[in-house]
Amino acid sequence: MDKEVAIIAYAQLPYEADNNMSREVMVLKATRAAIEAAGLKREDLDTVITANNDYNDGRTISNMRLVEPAGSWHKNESKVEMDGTFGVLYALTRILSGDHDIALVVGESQASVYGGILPGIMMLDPTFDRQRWLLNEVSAAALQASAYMAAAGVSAEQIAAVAAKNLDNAALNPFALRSLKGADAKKVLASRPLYSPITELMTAPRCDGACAVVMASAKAAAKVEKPVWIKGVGFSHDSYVTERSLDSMGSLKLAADACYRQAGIEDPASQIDLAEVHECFAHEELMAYEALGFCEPLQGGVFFDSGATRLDGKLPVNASGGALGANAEYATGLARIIEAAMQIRGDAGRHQVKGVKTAVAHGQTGICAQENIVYVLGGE
Amino acid sequence: MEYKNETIAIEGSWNLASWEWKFESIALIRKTFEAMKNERKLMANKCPGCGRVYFLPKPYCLCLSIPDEWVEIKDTATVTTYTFTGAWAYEGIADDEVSGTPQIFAGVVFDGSDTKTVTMLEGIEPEKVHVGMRVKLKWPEEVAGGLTDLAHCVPLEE
Amino acid sequence: MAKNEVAVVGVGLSKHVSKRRDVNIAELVWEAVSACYEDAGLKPKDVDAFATGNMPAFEGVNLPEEWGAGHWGAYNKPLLRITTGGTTGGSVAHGGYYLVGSGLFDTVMCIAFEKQSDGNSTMGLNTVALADAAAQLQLGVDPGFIASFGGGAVGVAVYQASSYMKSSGCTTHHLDKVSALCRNNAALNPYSHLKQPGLTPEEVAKTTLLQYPIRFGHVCPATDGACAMLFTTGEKARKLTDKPAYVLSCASASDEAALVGISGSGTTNVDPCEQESCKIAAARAYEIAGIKDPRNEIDLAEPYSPFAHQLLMFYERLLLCDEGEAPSILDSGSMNLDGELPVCPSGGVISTNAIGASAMERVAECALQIMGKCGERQVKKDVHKAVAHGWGGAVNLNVVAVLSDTPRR
Amino acid sequence: MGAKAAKDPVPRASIPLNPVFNWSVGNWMEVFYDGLREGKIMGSKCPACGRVSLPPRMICERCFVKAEEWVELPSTATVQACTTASVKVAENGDLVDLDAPEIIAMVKHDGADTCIAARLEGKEAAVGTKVEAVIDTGAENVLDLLASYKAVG
Repeated sequence: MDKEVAIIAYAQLPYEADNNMSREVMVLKATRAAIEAAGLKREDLDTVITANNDYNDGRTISNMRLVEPAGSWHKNESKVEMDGTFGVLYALTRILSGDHDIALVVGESQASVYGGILPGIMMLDPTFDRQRWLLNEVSAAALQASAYMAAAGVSAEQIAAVAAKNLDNAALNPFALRSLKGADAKKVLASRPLYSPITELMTAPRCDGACAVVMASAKAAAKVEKPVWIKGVGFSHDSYVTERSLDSMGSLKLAADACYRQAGIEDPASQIDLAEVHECFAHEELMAYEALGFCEPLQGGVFFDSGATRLDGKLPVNASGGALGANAEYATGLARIIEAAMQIRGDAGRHQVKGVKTAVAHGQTGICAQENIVYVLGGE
Repeated sequence: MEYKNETIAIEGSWNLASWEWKFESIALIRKTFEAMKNERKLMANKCPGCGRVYFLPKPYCLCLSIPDEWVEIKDTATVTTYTFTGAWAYEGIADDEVSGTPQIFAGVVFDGSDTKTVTMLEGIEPEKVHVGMRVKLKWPEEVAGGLTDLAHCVPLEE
Repeated sequence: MAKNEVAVVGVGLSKHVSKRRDVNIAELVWEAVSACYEDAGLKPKDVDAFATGNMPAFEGVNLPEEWGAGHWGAYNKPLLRITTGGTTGGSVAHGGYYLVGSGLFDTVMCIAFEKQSDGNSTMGLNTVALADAAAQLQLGVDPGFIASFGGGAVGVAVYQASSYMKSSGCTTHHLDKVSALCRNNAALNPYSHLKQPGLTPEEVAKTTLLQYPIRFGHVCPATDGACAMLFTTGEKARKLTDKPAYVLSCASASDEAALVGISGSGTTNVDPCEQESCKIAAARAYEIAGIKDPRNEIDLAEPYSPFAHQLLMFYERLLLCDEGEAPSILDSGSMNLDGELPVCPSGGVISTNAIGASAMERVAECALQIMGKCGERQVKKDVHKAVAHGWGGAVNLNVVAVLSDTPRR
Repeated sequence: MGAKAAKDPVPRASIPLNPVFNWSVGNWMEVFYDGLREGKIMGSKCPACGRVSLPPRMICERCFVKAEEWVELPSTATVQACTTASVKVAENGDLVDLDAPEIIAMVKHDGADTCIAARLEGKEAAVGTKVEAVIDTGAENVLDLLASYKAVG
C-alpha cells in the first residue's frame, strides 16, 4: 500500500483507574478531540467504527448507545468487537473500497464499570474450561510465560526488566496511568504475586479510557499536514489457548509477515525505527520481538538484554510505556497506533525518539493474544 | 458412536451484579425531578451546539456538544406514537381478550423540547388517539418528584 | 466504487429450530459453514479472511470464535468480528463486501449465528436495557412501571405498529396477511423455523393478542441457527460459477435510540415508525449501486421484519413505494412469490429468527434468488436486482445491501 | 466547564441480576464425559492428519475434516506449562489471595496433540514433569470428573 490511506488526526484521554464520567461522555470527548485535531466537523465524517465489547460494557449492542457520542448519528457506522486496531482495519477497507473518504475509529472501555476479569473468563470454551475456573487472562498468560521461558531460556528477572523499562518510559507519557521512574527488575518482582512468574507490575493495568483516530483517503488527506500513511497491515487468528503451542506467537508472526510483504519490509530489524507493541503482560513483549522479526526465534531475551529496545536503543519498543502504562481494553492497541503516529510526526513530547520514519504498531484481542494485527506506518 | 439429540448442559452465568455503570443522566434527571416537586416546573437542558432541548435531560447531544443550559418547557405536548393494553375498541378483537384495566401509552413531545417522553393518556377513547394530537400533563395533586408525576396526560382543548 | 467487484459464490445455512441440544455453538455454526464451502466448491485454504458475528448475550459467551473458529476453517487466517445487535448478520455481510472491495482480500467467509437455547432469550434481549434500568432504579422508578411503559412483552414494536398503522392506513387484517404470506413462504424453505403451509390470515387473527395491535401470530420465534456466505472478487466468481450474485453496495445508518434515551433521558427519535435511518441507508445504497428508480429497478426485497407490520413499514422505508402505499401493494398480490416485487420469499424473520444470523439471511436469500437456487420458493420473475435489509438496536440501527445478477456499471 | 471546582462524582448504578446459561456440550464432548464416568480418557482423532484432540473436537481445525475416529488415551501426561497461583478469581471478578498456593498446568496426554488446563496436586511442578490424571468417576458435576493430576511414581 503506497499512500492510499492516512491517519490524519487522533486523540487520547488521560487513562484513569476510575474517570469521573460515563462511557458515553468519555467517548464524546475523545471523538470531539479527534475531529477537532483533524480540523474537521462531524458532518465531514463518512463512516464511523467503534471498537468495544458487550461484556466489558455490560450491555448487549453496546454500540447502540454510542451513536450520538461517537458522532455517528445518521452516518454509515459499524462496530468491531475487537481491539481498536481491528477497527482501523475495518475503516481502512471501507476507505480502500472507494465508498468512503473519511473515517473515525473509536476504542473504549471502563474497567471501573465491569466486573474485573470476568469478561475474559467468558471467552473460554463453555463446554469445558469456562466453569472450571482455572483459566483466566492472567493464569493463561502465566502458562504462556512458563512455556516461553522453558523454550527460550528466559528468566523471570528478564521479564521483570521489560516491565521496568516500560514503566520507566511511561513516566515520560502524560497519558499513562501507571509509571515508575527508574524502576528496576527487583521492584517489579517484589510487587504482588499473582500467577508465577507474573507479578502485578508485569500486567497491563485495566483502566478507563478512550481514544480515537481519524483516517482519510489519499484524496482527502492531500491538504493535511504530516499525514501518517498506512504502508501495510496483516492480521491473523490463532487456535484456542489449549490447542496451540504457547511458547511462540504464531498468529503474530503470520500477521507481521503479511504486513511486511505489503509494506515492502525485508529486514524489519534495520528498516523499522520504532515499535509500539500491545503487551498485556511483560513477557509478551519479548515474544513479540521474535514474531515481529526483530530477532531470531527464541532470542527475545538476548535481544532485550542488548538494550536495542530501550528509549535510546536502535529499535525502541513501547517508548510510550506500552500497555503496561495503561490498558483501557479495546482502546489499548489503538493507542499503540496513535503513539506510533505521534513518533512519526515528531509530536511525542518527552518520550519522542529522534528520526522515526517507519514504525510498527501492534494490537491484540483474546486470551494469550489469540488475535493479532500489525501495521507499518510511515511519514512522507 | 451413538448420536444423542440431547447432550449434557453445563450451567454458568454472567454475574452482571458486579457491573456498576456511570451515568451523568441520573444527576440531571434528579434535578428535573426536584424542580417538578419544588416548583411544579418542567426543566430541560438545551444544547449549546445545535439548540436541541432534551427532556428528560440528557448529558450529551448528537451534535457532539454537552447540553448544559437549563430551560423551562411547557406542560403541553404533541403525541408522536402510542399503543394500548387491552384492545377493546378495535376490529375483530373480542372482549375476553382484554385483561386488566385498559391503558393508552403514548410518546409525547412537550412544547419547548425536541424529545419524546412516554406517558399514559386519560380521558379519551383509544380509537380517537392519533399522532399529532395535542395533550397536556395532568399534574398529580401531590407532586412526588419522580417519573410517576409524568405518567398521565389528558387531551388538550384548543 | 469498490476497487474489486464483489460477488457471492456460496451460501450455507444450518437447520433452524428452537432448540439444538445435540450440538454446541461451534458445531452448530459448522453446519452452515461446511454447507457454504460445499455450495461454492471451495475449501478453507481458498479463503483469505473471515468475518463473523453474533449477539453474544444470548449464548453467554464472549467472542465465541475464540474457541469455535477452528470448527469453521479459520485456523491461522485473518478474522474480523463485527457485532451490531439485530443488524449483526447484515453488518458481517457488509464486512465481507468491504474486505473484498478493498482489494486486500480476494475471498472472504462471512459467518453469523445465534444459539438462543443456550441462554434465555428474554434475558438476552433485556441485557440491552439493564444498564438503563439500573439507572432508573437509582431514580426511584419501579421496574414494573418501566416495563409497562416499554410496551410489555412485545416491547417498543407495539408503538411502532400503532403509529405505522395510523399513518399508513394499515389494518390488523394486513398484519394477519403478512404473517400468512411469510409463513406460507417459509413452508417452502427447508431452512426456515416456523413452517405453516396453508396458514390463512383468519387463523392468524385468532392467535392470542399480546398487546394491541400485535398478536402471537405476528411475532417471530426464537431460533437456533447459523448462516454463512462466501464473498469473492467478480473475476474469481465468474470462474467458480455461471451465475454469481454481485453485491453492488452496502450502507448503514443509525438514529438515536428510540423509546427512551440513556437511562430515561429524552430521545430525539420521537416516532419509532419513522425509521429515518433506514431511508438514509437505502438512499445511500441505491446511489452507490447506480440505482435511480428503486421502485422499478428492484425485483425483490428482503426487509428485516420480526414483527408483521415491519414488512410493510420497511418496504416503504426502503423507498420501494410512497409512504402509506405498502398495505395496498400487499393487497394487490405484488409481494407474493409470483408477484411483481416479491417480498420475503424466504419466509422472513417473522418465520425464523436466529438473531445474529437473521440480517445475513436476508442478504443470503437475495443472493440465492439471483442465483436461482431457491427450489420451491424460487420467485417466478427473473431477479436482476434485490435489496436486503437489517434492523436492530433500540429501534435505531439499519443496514441495507443491494445485490444484482450483473456487476456494477 | 474547565475552570470550575472539582465536579461531583458521577452517579453509579447497578442491578442485582445474574443471567444464567445452559451450554449444550454436543456429541463429541458427551463421549468425553461419558468416558470419564467409566474412568476412560477419550480423544477424537482426525482421519486425515491423525491429530488427536483432547478434549475432543468435532472438527479438526487443521484439515477441516470431521474427527470421527476415537482413541482411548493413557492417563499419563506431560506438563507443557505450569504456574503457581497465589490468587483466585472472586465472584465479582477481582483476584483475591489464596490461603495456600495452588499449581495450575497445561498438560498434554501421551498420544494427544492438544492440552488440558488442570490442577496439579502437590506444591511444585516443572515443564516436562510426567503426571497422571486423577479421575473421580463419582463426581456429581461432569466438570469435576477430571479432578486433578499428580506426579507419576
